Amino acid sequence: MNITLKYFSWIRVKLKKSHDFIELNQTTSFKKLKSNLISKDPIFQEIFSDKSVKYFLNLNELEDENKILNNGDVLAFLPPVTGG
Amino acid sequence: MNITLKYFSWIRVKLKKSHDFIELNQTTSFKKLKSNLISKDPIFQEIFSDKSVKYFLNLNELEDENKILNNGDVLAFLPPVTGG
Amino acid sequence: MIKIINESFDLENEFKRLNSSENGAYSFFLGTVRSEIRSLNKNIKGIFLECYEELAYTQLDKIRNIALKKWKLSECLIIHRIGKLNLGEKIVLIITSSSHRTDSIEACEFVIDSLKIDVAFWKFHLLDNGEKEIVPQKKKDKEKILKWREIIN
Amino acid sequence: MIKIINESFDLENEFKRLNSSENGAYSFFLGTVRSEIRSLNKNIKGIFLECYEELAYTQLDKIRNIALKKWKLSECLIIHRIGKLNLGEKIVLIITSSSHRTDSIEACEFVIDSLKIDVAFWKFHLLDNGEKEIVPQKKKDKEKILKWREIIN
Repeated sequence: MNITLKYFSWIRVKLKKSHDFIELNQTTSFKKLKSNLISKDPIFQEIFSDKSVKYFLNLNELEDENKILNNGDVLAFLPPVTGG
Repeated sequence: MNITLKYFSWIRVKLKKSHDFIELNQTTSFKKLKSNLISKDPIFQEIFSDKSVKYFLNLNELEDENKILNNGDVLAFLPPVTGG
Repeated sequence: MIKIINESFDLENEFKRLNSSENGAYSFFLGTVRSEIRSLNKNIKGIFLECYEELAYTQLDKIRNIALKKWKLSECLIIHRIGKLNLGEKIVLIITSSSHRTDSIEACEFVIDSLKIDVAFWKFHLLDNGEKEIVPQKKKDKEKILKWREIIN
Repeated sequence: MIKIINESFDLENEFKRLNSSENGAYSFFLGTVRSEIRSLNKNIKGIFLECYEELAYTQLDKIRNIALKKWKLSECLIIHRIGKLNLGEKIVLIITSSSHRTDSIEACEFVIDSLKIDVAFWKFHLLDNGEKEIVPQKKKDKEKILKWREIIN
């Protein structure tokens, strides 16, 4: 299954890209995805340990670590917003 | 001495004029002027008994009945304002 | 800047006068002619605004100076129209500008609330039958100003 | 109406869209690019605004609907620009309209306060040396929104 990751603000700058398309062989929780990403790139350690970052799954805030991700899901990484 | 009276809102409508120039033979307090005006036109009775009307002498609110009027003074009659 | 004028004005032009990169925030209050008393089975076709101009300028100046002193404003513009105005037309505009938004927002509300109670303007409804009807002062407006008197003093 | 756009906008034109003789009161909040960090011995030549548009539209829509439900508004317009903006340029405009002024004034402040904390925009300072510097979220803005959460719930 395929999942789109979207990166914003300092996360986008740090990763030097605005998005990723990732393929997973089996259904995965958000928690598992996090370990998965950290193992591939240690920058994710820094991202996930920043408590001010929010995660939005298909435009809804994701608050449950155990949430199961589905094919086609869009997961966005949001640092604190500064519009207006 | 000469004094200008300026009338606004319902007072202007009631008196059918926006101002009066009056001549006084001697120095007069605001209080005396009031009796004087009432004796000439009973409409002034109604005006002076309306506690919501404010009086401005040369652009400053007049709060002391015994204030002495001087030659050239401008006394304005102001019903509650409704701008904005 | 304070203006008491007969003709209408353009919001973009008035903003441009105040626009400076020192400011990050602009608050506007715009009052217009509302067809309010339609609901009372009266049709109004507009309003007439009477003004004691000489006094109104000094009163607006006083309100503006209080605002400039109390809040961190870089400017405070007040425009009030007089004479005959049609439904929907602009009556009054306040623009306050500041570095940070809380100052301009609070000050703008203070200015319009004060203007409603302390400045020599009188409104008349112009009815369809040609009559002029005096608009009474609102109790709410008198009450609202008390809140500010505590804050300002 | 909600618009996230690249180009600038004209205040008079935006007002005309909302203008109706049902309303007597319009409140505007306009945020512009401020040369703030000059004082920190840095020169900025502008800002860059990043946005997650799909999300920002749904977030703005939610804020707008809360405002329309909580206050007696006839309209609530929100315009936010994205991309590169120069010093002094308009960033954001809120216009709320109502019969009576208290509704539009309160609602306008609620919308800008909420937007600052709950909508997917990110600001960067564009420095003279070509660098982009991330603008941090203000503690004050986070605190201010708590006040509204009590009022809304």
